[in-house]
Amino acid sequence: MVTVSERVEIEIAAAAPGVPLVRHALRGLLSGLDVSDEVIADIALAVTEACTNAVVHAYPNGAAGTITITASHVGGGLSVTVRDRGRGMSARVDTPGLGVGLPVIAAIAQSVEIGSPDGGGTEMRMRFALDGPAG
Amino acid sequence: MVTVSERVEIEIAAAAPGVPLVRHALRGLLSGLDVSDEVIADIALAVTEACTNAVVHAYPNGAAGTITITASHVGGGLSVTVRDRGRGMSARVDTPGLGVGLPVIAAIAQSVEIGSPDGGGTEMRMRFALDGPAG
Amino acid sequence: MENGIDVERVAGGIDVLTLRGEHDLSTATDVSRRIESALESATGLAIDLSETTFIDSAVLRVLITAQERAAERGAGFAIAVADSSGHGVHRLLTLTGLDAKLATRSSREDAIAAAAPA
Amino acid sequence: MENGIDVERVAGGIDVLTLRGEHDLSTATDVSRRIESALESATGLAIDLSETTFIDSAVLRVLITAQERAAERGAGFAIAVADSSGHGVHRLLTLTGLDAKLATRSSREDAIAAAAPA
Ligand SMILES: Nc1ncnc2c1ncn2[C@@H]1O[C@H](COP(=O)(O)OP(=O)(O)O)[C@@H](O)[C@H]1O
Ligand SMILES: Nc1ncnc2c1ncn2[C@@H]1O[C@H](COP(=O)(O)OP(=O)(O)O)[C@@H](O)[C@H]1O
Repeated sequence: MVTVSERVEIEIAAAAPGVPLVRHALRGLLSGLDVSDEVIADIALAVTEACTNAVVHAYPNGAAGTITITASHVGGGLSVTVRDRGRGMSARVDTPGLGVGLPVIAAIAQSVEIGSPDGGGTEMRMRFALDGPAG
Repeated sequence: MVTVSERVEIEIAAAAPGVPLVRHALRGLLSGLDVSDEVIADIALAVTEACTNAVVHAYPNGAAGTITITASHVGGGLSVTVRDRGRGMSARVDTPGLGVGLPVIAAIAQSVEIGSPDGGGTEMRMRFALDGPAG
Repeated sequence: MENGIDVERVAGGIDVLTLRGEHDLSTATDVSRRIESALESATGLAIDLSETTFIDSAVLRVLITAQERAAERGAGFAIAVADSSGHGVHRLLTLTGLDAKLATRSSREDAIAAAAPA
Repeated sequence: MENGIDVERVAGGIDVLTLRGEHDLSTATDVSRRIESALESATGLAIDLSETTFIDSAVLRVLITAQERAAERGAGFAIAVADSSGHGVHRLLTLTGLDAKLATRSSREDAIAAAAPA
């Protein structure tokens, strides 16, 4: 059986200033646990990329929206969900980004699930190992 | 409870000629079910992109390897897993691809999970709806 | 439908490359070679996808490169995407937004006309 | 560490842009603007990440563009990635393979020396 010992939920406006806030909150959660600096850095990077994607891609033309981030310390790992209520996954070639966000997330996380939740938008559920180097 | 009514497992060499074979086998599986041409086309596209990624990225410098594809008709949907035993997810900017493979898969599938299975490599688990337009 | 890649020279020195059936990573290199050699001497290039039942992003990349090369060489360029093209062909072009970036026409004849150099 | 973007003109007309603390989408536009304006008059640009604790792919994109712009203008260019740079900075450069594509040096001093135009 899985024991949830910590759980954090953060809601930010879908805009650039929210991205570092999420990272800081996550570091706060992780600082109470016995996790190496390397693992914290990896998780901070993957979650930042997921939040940035929600800000940049989910709400086109600067439409207002929110992003909900949930982090829970489950068993020996950390599960982080980044959920927007935007237009859903797009696959356009003319992205303003470098195109490495999803691959970076997938390379760092043990697993990442990208889904289309009821109610619209995109949900990215990442699972991270907390012992040893992540991935 | 979930009923598995059909299950197909295909193993191909990690090379370009295997990619259409997988697509043909999947179409064969789907032709026995009551699925629209649009949904079949969507699934064929997403699974092709996943197989192509395994061929192009998993085994660098043309190293030999295999890819295992499993498709099962679960409940009202189709679950397709593409698994290689290559180097694991990479995130390099100098990819030979167009960079839309993962986004296309995520846009078409109800959900896609990218994981690092024991034994190495990458596993991509896609779930597709079979009723109505996919996604 | 039988898979195939045919190139035919039509009036005005325009080459028409017809992709029949399914094309993906396993044929992308061939498609690319045929395009390169057509662009060596043609005044324009029309790529006919009206009998194409499937393409993936590996082929899409070849089509984008073809349009760029044609522009560099001052050759005309157009792609025919017709009602008869497979669902997946339309879907991939729409998903990626390339229906707007590639010079597409809705029939082989229109693409040939549009591939005349400006 | 306090976040910040500082630009300093050193000997030989080289500008040194120092990124302190964390940088991501929320500061990428500022970083980009400071780089553009430095490149208007500098003979070379050194970007110092030795006090940078975090960057993401939005910042990486700005760094790649900076290197391209510097090359276009015939200006020198180098980036300092030191032992003191955050774990995440090293990790992102390695994961993306950009440690090999960007002109990186292991100290601010070496980057400044390498940013002298050829
Ligand atoms: N939350 C999201 N909502 C809509 N589309 C998304 C979202 N996240 C990612 N995408 C799509 O996936 C593509 C790939 O994302 P990524 O690998 O991070 O590259 P980049 O963001 O640099 O383009 C994006 O270009 C975008 O089309
Ligand atoms: N099976 C795999 N093994 C290793 N790396 C992979 C695999 N699938 C995808 N990737 C990585 O993810 C990146 C993004 O994939 P994709 O969106 O399909 O774009 P592309 O393949 O055109 O680069 C690839 O460039 C590659 O680095």
